[in-house]
Amino acid sequence: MSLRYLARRLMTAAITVFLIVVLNFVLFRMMPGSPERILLGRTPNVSGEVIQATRERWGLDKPLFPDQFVAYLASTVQGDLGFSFGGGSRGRPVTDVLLQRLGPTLLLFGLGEVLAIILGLALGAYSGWRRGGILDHVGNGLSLVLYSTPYFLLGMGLLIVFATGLGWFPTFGISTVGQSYAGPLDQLGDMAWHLALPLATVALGLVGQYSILMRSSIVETLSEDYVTTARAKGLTEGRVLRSHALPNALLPTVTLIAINLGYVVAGAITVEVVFNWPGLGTLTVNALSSRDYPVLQGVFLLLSVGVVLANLIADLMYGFLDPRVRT
Amino acid sequence: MTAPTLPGPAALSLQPVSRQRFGFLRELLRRPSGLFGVIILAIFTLLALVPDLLVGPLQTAVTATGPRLGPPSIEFPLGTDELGRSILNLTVHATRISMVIGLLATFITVAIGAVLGIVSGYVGGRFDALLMRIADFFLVLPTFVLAIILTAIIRDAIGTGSREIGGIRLSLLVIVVVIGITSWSSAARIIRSQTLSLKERAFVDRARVIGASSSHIMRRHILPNVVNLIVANAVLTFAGAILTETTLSFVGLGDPFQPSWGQLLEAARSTGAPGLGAWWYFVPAGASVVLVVFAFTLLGNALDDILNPKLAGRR
Amino acid sequence: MRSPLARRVRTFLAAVVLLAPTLVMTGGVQAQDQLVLRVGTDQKLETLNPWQSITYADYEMFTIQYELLVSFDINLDPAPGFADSWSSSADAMTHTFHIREGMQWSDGEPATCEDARYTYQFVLDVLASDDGYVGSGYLEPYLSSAGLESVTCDDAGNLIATTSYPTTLLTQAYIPILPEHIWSQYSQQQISDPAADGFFANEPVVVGSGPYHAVEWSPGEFIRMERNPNYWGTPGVPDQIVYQTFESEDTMDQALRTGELDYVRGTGANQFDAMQSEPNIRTAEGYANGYTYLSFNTRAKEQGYRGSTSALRDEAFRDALGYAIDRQTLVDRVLNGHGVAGTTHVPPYHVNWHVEPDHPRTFDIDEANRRLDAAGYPRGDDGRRIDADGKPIVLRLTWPDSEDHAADAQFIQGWFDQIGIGVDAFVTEEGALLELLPGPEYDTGYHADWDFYMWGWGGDPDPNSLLGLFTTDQIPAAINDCFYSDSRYDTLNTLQQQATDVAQRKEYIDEMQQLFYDAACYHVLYYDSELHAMRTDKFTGWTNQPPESGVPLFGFGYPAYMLLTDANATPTAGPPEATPTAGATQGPQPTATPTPTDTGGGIDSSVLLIGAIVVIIVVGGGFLLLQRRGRVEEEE
Amino acid sequence: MTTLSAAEIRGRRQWPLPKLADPTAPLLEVRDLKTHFRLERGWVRAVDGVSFSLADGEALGLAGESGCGKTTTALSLVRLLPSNGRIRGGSVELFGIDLVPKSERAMLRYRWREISIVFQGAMNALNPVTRVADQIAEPIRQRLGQSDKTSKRRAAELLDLVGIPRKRLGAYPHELSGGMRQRAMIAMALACDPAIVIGDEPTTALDVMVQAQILLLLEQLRRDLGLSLILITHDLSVIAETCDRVLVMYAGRVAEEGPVDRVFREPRHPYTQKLLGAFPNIHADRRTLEVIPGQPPDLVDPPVGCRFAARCPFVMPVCTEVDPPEVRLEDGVRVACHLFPPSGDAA
Repeated sequence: MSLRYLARRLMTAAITVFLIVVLNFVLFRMMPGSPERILLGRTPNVSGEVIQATRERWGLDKPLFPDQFVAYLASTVQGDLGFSFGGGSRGRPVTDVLLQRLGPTLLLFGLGEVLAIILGLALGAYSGWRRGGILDHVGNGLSLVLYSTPYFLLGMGLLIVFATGLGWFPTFGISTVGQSYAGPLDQLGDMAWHLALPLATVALGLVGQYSILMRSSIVETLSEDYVTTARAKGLTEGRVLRSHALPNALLPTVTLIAINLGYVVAGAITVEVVFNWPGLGTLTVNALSSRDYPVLQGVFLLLSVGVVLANLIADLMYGFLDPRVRT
Repeated sequence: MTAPTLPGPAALSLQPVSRQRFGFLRELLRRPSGLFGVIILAIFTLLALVPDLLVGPLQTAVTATGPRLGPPSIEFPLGTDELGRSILNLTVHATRISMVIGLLATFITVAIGAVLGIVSGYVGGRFDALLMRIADFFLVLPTFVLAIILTAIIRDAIGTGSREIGGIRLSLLVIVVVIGITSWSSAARIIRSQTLSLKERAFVDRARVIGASSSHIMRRHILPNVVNLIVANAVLTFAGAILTETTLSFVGLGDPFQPSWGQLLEAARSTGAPGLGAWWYFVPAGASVVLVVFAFTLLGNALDDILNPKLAGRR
Repeated sequence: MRSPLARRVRTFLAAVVLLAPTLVMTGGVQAQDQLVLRVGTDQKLETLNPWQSITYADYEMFTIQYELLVSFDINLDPAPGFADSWSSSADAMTHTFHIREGMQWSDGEPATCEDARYTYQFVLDVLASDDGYVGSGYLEPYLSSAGLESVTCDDAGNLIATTSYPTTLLTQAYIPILPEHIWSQYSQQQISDPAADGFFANEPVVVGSGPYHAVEWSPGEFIRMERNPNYWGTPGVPDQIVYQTFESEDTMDQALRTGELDYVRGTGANQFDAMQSEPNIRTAEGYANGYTYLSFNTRAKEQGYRGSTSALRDEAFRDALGYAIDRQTLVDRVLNGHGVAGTTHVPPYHVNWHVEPDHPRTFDIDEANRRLDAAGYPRGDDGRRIDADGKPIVLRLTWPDSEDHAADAQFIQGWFDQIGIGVDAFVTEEGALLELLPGPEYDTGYHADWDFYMWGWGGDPDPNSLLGLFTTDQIPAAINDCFYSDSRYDTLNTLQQQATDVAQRKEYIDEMQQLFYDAACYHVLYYDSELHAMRTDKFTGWTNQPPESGVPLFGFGYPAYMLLTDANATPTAGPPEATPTAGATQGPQPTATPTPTDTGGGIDSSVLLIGAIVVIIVVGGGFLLLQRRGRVEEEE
Repeated sequence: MTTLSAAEIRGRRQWPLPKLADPTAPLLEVRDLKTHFRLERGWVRAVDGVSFSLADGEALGLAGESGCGKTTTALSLVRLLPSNGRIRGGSVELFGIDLVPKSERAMLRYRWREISIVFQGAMNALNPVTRVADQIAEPIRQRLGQSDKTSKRRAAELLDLVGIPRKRLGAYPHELSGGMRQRAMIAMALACDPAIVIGDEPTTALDVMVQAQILLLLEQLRRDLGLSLILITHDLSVIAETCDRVLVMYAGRVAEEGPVDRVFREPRHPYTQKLLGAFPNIHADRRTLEVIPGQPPDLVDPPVGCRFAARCPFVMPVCTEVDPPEVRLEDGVRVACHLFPPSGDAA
């Protein structure tokens, strides 16, 4: 694909990230409650001087612009997102906190997305291709139901049935803390065992969405002239689908999946809470309930940038899939 | 010419319009999926419209009469919550809240999305570029975290969450606004891309040649052909709105004084209903969410079948 | 090219096949060679730096890792801690603590009087510094209120502390003795301020003197502790203790049911009731050392103060409202009975100090109305009462979003409506609320724009801290949030801090409670109970602290941990073993008739059932229709 | 104007005839073809009893206004019908093999290898994400089982043949001009050296200059390869230039059929006359077609008698009662109109 395309994409991404950083600053200066009050909370015996001192320490005595903003930009660029106000990590660098939680979330949602995309696209493509067929009705019906179910509801259901009820899987966490493992496989097993339910929740939650997307996309494509051409060529249905319908149907789906990433995060949060999964989702709720603005800010930044990257990748993939946008 | 096989331009541009005009509602109802969707929505709409007539006024801790977390009984068909309030009563009243939030949010989102999408796609040029930049920007923002933050901010701005507009507390309208702000862009982007492809179609050129005004083309040639997209998008948005609302309430940003489905689910969870096997606490709200979103999607698909000229051609 | 790929595919499949069983296997036989006590808490595990402590969980973290100078026994009486004996001079102004000999820190360094001296001296320095507080500012008041002046070590290894006035409070000081050789490396700034460069978070492995010490910390998730090899006493039975925080109370209780946890702190009232009747689960309800209150803006509409009506300033008005609050109902309905109707601001937890007010406000709407009429708040045409400025009284009631008081609010709304007082209730984001509460004294730009609100306070083994909240000097500190100011109360507070004779001190404290109660600027709604639950199939010997009215863990000192014994049940808590009891809850309330909620199987199957039914209806319905639709299409 | 004899043409075939083929049978024989579409309202009789034949190397033009069933007729030959379309009667005999009763699978054998199609609007008819060359090579590889290399080479040759420079081999459809695309489309149609090529409005949506070039190309190919061509177009001038015979359809029926020069010089059927009359100049202008007053009949329940009656200037009572029989006149023109009654034993 042409360098110009690549460059343009990268440029856009860069600009977006910058805007996010700015927005991040603005938003969090608008948040209710001044940091020093939150920091000091209802600490007894706090004198006015102390508050003044705290303000200075956090640079809150300086004007928002330019001083605070510049300081913010500078530190952000250096990856310094300030210190956590609380939520279980009081006083720790936000960056550390985020990094600590990033892994589990990536694991859970990376795997979940992959699973969902594979299953969803396959299911969607098939039922779209065999539109009106039995599997279309079953698959589509199922997809719709899954799509209609809030993640955490799904999670609660699975939790009640398979963890509390049947006791097949643990109810919380990513591993058995304090457990000493026979070997790496054993440890892997333990993690997989913990991962099973949350992963199922995420994958199921997304599968419906993706298969619906793919189905409609395929249905659209099948009505295109070039598909008729392919049929006229006397190609087998399978081949018509594989080499003509699918490649074209994938295009819009790729975009939509990328677009949806922003929303997927919403699911992340609730699923993680339901299973007490030590990821960014739990962190967010945690930060929210303990007014840990720096962390909330960090999460916002991290997730946004993550989505930007995801979109960038999607764009590049699109460029790879669709010759028309390469030039 | 090739009408039945590959609907010619004429068919493309005229067919959906006429079909829309002339009782596609009848067509809709003829479709079982459409009928199913309509019925479900009708039921819930009824619940939403006159909850008081059906189950009396919203019960409060004070007016509650039932046992604590009582299972379903003759007196309380859906059991009671931890304050002895009838779940039936709560769920029905929650229907109103949730539906209103969902619909308002959907309206805002789709309206903005459709207009911006079509205009941006058709006008193109710098305007388009700018608009899509903005849209893209909103797209990458993690809706939910942004929603959390905005909720806090807007609430702080409008002050006490107890003032009401049209029987809906401000704190809930906040959620509507938040959903609108965070989800218009995807609608806009999707519709735009469709507009772009339509713009290239022969019949639009022809219309342009004939000298039709841009607004005319947009209304008469583009709009009819993106209606299905708009509908589909509205469906997704409504579902998304309900979901977002549910999720926001789930993490405690709802308003306990105006229970929505999400609020109820949250209450059920924080009361530990799942662990206590008090299924009657969360199943009604949960089922309602699923049913309504499901119904909306079915309806959307049915409409899609009817309004989408391509599909129409091949049916 | 083809064969290697195929091979790769095969290996992958093999891996999957291999992994699949391990999922189940590890589920079953967890190689559990160690005896781990797993504790779940709804509170955040904030910090391992004691000075930063805020929550009970935080306190528990340092309590078990560091000895207090004088600890607490299971009856909350002073017990040997870092010091094994202590005495005070006749004038109760010189206090001698004999530090136990031969103690070692977990890292093998000797633990001596020097460490104790260092710790107390650190506090003295902090109090002298212009900051005046360290970290969260919760610990140093123990010494300031005791009037500590100096600490020294004598040759016999005794810690000699002198106080500026007679006091008994030193033995109550809840301050961990820290290892000088670690902490002295850091400046007050680095210990006190999370934002400071080189802030000392006291990350694991923590060097402590207590029975256990933290070896692993995953912030916001869990803290893992192992036995301190150099602990002076008899080691505890658990090899490890894991503290796990939970966002969702329900998940936590589930985990206890399935045996993934052995102890949960802060379970909900309903789960608590349900668990009481579960096999292998013991519940403990303890008096809360704290209370939930209704605070009034007693300076409403004064210079620089906001608030909707001057009536709030009128003691008679606030007093009258007190008669319109049925505290018992709140306890019964909101707390499900797990609490005590509130009166004074020293909870019954402090059996020796709590008194009932002379003229308590009993729930009586008519009385409330009578008093309001008498106080000169006539009803307007719409039945609303009119304040001095002739405008109808509608009070804004709020509470922080971190707590759930919606139900309380609804009740209060209902009752106040009967006495012609409008109540406009809503949640406020906690950060915003903290901004809202303080008045001008706190800082410019603050003007107490609120009417009345609900929140709670928690206390120490000694009532001192609870009493100290309402002295006049706490108003500018935004702690005394109802702006209560009474010179008599302030004097009494000083007196009770200095009183050495218990009876004498009690007199003072009694009077303080009376004064504060009568001023009616706080209506203490209830003392909500501490609800804990624990499994008995892994550990036994759970003992409450204090036995009659407390809970085993998250108390004061660590006696309960040391009383635990191995129930030598199968060491594993793997769910399969737990299945028979899994989710075996009683109905939501003991009285619940055997409905779907009587046996474990019953519950889950019923849930399963319902879930299944719903899904079937939806899928089935939609599916059928879709199918029929399919047919229709074909016929078209 | 065929320059090659049937035998010669069949002899040039690079690939064997279908097994069941009768070497002596005529190339294509369509008898009483009925193709209907199911709508909610009922069956649309899009093609209702159309018969015609096509000889080797011959070019037949299908003319008529939109919706008269031209394309449906053509697509019925290889049964490329939408899901609601059915062939409800008649036969389509290729080399004497009736394709109508063939199964879908069996049908595949005949598509493209025997009958290929040049669709209109090559932009939409070409797969946008695949290189043109590959799209041309695809049927060669898939249908004729040629190696990757061979089919690629053949594709290149074909592009040469239709006059697309070699350097555009790797081009994607969107990188080609409209004319280029149409050429590529034609190359694709020739890929399997089919017995019949159907041109479905191949020149529509192309500007006049390009139209001319494309038609020229078709001419050329016909002469060099002895293509048998079915050209569907509303543009009579195109037929006049390219075809040997013309088949004028109206409302799913044959109105008139015969040698181009005869039909165009001396149109018998009033509809044909109108069609030609509607041509001020040789260059097509689609909108002038609608100059014929009135609308074609509703094909769900077509009127009794002649379907053109409603718009016919010479309408007679009989026209609205009896279907006009198809009459073969001595000059080889076939016409269905009561003005030309079957005179005793005509022809």
